[in-house]
Amino acid sequence: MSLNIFLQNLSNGISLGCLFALVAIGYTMVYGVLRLINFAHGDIFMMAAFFVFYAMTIFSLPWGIACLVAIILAMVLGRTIERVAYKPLRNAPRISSLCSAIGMSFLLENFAIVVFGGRPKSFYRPEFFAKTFVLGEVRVPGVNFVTPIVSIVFLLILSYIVYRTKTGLAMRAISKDFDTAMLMGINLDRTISFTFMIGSGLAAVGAILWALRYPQIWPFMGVFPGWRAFTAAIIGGIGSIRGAMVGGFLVGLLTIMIVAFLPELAGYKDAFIFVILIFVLLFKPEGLFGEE
Amino acid sequence: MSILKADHITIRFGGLTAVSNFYLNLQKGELVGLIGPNGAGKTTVFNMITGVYKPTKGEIYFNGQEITKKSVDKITSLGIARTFQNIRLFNNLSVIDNVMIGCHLRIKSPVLSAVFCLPQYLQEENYMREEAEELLKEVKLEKFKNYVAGGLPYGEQRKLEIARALATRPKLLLLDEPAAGMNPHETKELMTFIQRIQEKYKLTIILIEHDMKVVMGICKRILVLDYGKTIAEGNPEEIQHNPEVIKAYLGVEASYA
Amino acid sequence: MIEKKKDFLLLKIATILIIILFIFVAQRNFDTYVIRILNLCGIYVILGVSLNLINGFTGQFSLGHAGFMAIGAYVSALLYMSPELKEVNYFITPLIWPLSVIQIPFVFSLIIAGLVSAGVGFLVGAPCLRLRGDYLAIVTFGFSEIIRVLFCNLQNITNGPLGLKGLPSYTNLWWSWGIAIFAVWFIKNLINSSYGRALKSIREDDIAAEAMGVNLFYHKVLSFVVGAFFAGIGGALLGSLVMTIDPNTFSFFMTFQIIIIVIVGGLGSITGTVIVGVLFAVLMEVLRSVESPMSFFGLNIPGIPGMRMLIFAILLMIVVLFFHQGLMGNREWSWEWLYYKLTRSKKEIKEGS
Amino acid sequence: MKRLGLMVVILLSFLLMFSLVAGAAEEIVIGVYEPMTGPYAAGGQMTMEGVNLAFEQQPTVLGRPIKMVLVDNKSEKVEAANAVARLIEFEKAVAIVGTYGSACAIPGSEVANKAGIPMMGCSPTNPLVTLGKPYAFRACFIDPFQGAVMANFAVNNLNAKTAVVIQDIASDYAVGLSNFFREAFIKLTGNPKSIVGLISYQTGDQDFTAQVTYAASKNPDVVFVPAGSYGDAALIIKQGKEMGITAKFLGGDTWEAPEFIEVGGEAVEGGYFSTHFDATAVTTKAAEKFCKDFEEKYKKAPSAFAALGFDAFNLVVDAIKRAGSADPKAIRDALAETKDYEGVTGMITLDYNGDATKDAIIKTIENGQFKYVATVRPF
Repeated sequence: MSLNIFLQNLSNGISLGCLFALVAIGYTMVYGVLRLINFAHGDIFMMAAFFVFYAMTIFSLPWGIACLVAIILAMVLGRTIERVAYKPLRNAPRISSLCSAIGMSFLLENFAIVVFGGRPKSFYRPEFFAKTFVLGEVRVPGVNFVTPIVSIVFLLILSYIVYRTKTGLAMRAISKDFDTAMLMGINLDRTISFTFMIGSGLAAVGAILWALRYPQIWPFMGVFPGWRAFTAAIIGGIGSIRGAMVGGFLVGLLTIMIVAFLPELAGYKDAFIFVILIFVLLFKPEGLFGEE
Repeated sequence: MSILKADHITIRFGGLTAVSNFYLNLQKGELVGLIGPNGAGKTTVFNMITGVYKPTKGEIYFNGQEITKKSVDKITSLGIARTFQNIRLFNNLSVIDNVMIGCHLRIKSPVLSAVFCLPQYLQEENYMREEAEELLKEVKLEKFKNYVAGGLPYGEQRKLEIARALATRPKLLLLDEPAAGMNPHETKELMTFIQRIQEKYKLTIILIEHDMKVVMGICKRILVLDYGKTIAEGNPEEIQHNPEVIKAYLGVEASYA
Repeated sequence: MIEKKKDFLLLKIATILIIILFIFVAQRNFDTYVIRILNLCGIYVILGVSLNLINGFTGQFSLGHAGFMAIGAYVSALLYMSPELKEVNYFITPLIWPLSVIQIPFVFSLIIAGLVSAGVGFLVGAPCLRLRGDYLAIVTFGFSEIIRVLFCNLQNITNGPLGLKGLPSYTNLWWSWGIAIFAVWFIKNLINSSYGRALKSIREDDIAAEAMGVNLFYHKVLSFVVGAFFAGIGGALLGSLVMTIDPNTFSFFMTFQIIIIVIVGGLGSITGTVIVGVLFAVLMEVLRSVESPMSFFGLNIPGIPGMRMLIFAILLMIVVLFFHQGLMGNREWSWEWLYYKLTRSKKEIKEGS
Repeated sequence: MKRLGLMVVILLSFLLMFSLVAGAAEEIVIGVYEPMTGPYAAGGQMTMEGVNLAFEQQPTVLGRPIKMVLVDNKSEKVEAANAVARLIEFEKAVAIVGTYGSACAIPGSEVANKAGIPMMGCSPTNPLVTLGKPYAFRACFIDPFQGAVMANFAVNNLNAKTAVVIQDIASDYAVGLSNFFREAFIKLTGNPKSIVGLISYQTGDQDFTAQVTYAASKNPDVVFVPAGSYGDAALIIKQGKEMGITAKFLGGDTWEAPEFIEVGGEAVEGGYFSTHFDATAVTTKAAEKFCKDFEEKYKKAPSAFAALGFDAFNLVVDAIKRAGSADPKAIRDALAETKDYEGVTGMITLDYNGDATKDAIIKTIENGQFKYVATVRPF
């Protein structure tokens, strides 16, 4: 394989990895606080893309504002899901909330089918994102410049929130010890809601970037990125933001590189990723960056 | 004859040495008390003896056989049973099922024989049930046998946990704060109960307890742990007057003040 | 007391006889549509009960059922298909020898399917079962996806995404209900035995269970292997019922449907699983009418595609949120239970039977 | 216990509400099963436009009203088999029309064939839909023909010497078509190495950059993309153009959907695909009328799937007429004898397998519109 093809794949992989990372952070945050796999996360991702679509087509909002509205709506949606589907089960066995999460995902997908229709829709791309830039022999679509920058900016903001603010302290406290945190007078409901809102907001950002890169939206669009991102979160070490970031990169790069280096085995790509996941879990169950 | 020998066992979690150089040579039929302030490492010692934690250093021998690296269920089947500090019953199962699970490790019939209700299994099952009922009678819980275990009052749960442990037919019984949360009357009952079962089942017992009345009342030998180290060992009389022990306990009390 | 027990035994035999009579009548007189739904009921019961053994009774959250079903369906189909049929199917990439020439009777292919699936259950379970809770869920999900991807790619064995078509339809009510009754009976006896109590103790508190001498590894693998065995047979029956299988039939959605059955019925209740398994197959069909245009009190409502699954999702959420334990919790129905209900002697709390 | 009771009441009321199905006597029931939801929803919906139009124009046959019953198969196999069984046994359909997507049509045809009810497929192109099933027919051509048509077009019209195939490894349609194309391409070029690359992806993937980078590195004359869903095809071509593929993209009949152009945008311009019908290149009078009526009803030009739906429904009605009875066996026999039926997608003759022998049409995309290129006669 020549160098420029390698660089081309690398650039594609990084862009995909950033997208996974943004979604993975949402999983990891919710898991950190509630010890819950938020199966509905991928569907919030999907809903966010539709919010943008309908904000533009029905309310004819300009693109930028539509995105902002979608992010806010996704945050509200995330918070609502938490209130409706997870909060009542907080003291029930873990398995109940896992079921609730699966049910919520199922509900959102079917809601989308009924309301939005099952046919894929095209997603609007502003001029800059649609353009392809040629650097040497490597071709980079506009979105691929934006994605890493947006990811890093949000990661910095998030790190600031988690490690420098009071709410962040509360989040970390809850993830360390739920009961003690409650005894220490941390406002549990508010912190959990906040976590869900941030996670969902990031999913929305991820969804917008995703739809810009792959401008096709439909009710099941969240399923695959959701699972990949979740895999990424686990490989990185669920509960760790840094882990989710690294995991996302890893899964994104792997997805591309397996196809690039072993084209005959391209069909097995998903199996490779799950095998890696299983090995990570068996030999380092806390993930690459997780705490014991 | 020595039944259990913990030969200078040490365990570290990360940088923290939870128990260091713990030595215990237990004779058959003894009833030993293990005391010490909170966090002294008493339960950790239990966890090492029962195989939950593997000691970083040192070996444990049971009846002369090394059990340091053996798995929890294997150690139980060799004859060490325990109760837990924060009761761990199978809450949604009936009282008698709880006890019968303790009998399970002796089952000889294979799975399919159980599923197809072959006579060999049915006989074993009947025998297990009889044994469990016997044990429940022993702890005076026979009238609750079909109740859900989680619904029992606290004191009864403690007793049930002991009955469940006895169902494994242990030679060595580890009791982790059996009197916690009991009123003085119940505590007294418990003391006679422990002595009775020890005699009846020819048990050797190690007891972790905060209630000094219990420890001093029934233990012939007491070990005192503080910060993972054995700071004193002796009969109740000696322990009561040991300056180290008084310091350890006063130190703790002082911090509460 | 002994007298009563005998009565129950008679009742039980009577129930089974009635079911056999029902199957006999149904298989002869009912139309194929109803028989098809009844077959699905039986298959869902097999799948639900086997998943409940793993998820409900042993407390190991497995998301890998579709994988076991896929193995069962393919193994049996490859064994009972005639060599000519195989040749027609594998028109792109030929099937490897000796599979291409083998043909054995359906019943043996079912047993082998179950055994192979159980074997894979062991291979998957053995290393993975030391993981707890969510991690196990993810690993088993990963496993079933790996199976799906492998089956898509291994064209000389599975025919890839083209799947196997025109399978002879051996599945009838005798098979599906017979095996369903066997599965229910088998798993009921298992969980009421000493081994079953050990499984439940793992669900309740694995640390305490281990301390009571329960070999966690052995018992978890046991539940996994038995669950996989019946899942494999269920998958084989489903394949022969639908008459065509391909890897995508056994996607996560399949597992998901079975999980719904188990959760709604109550984790840890065989009765619940049986009721909901049957209800699920029936409701899926009955609710079809939501999607066709209908007139309701003079109001014309156009059919909305997808409405059925939405209603299903809403029902599921209602059950999860308001009936935490599912419909039956961990209660079981039995003649004894009925007897106590009727005689109103509630002095004893029954658990199991 | 109370809760259990409440739950039962809720369920029962659901059952009651939705089981109010009334039927009138003397109706001839034609059952339709199509994917109205799930990944093939677009195809199913397009097909239904044609079926509905045909039904509107011919609501009666043999002096009896036709009752058309549509059942959603959710783009799933088990559902498809159930749907057909329901149509036959519950709705008492005498003939079945459907479905888009071979994956669903195969289990459907198994059930119909076993029950002895004729089934007329609209657009399932996999050979196995009708193979060995006397009661299964279809109004469209089959994949070996389609694959050969595109290979032929690539070699003869585009002078292609080399090709790369990007296939969906989880789609039976894609793997089948990919295989037929490759076989035909190698035969036509006479060079066993003329397929310079074959690379797979999985249904559900949205990032194809690695696949197209691979394709670009092989520098082929054409890239064949037999995607199971037009969305995948549009994204592949889009990403392919971004990664610098200059070769022509070719595909199969799934491409024809308005969303393909919407999603693909400028990237899909100049791609070629085979399909069943084109409104601007109609060959029969029936087709002209169909285009007019369709435009009147839906305010847009008919798609190939609508045309096939229209034809499939009418073929069944025509067979009922010729049979002079609504007996499924008679309908089957009449269908099997269909010869030179003037359908909107061309003259239709059903061969001994029950497959339609007819022209394929090649279209391209120009200025955001599908444009007719050529008609290929069956060889």
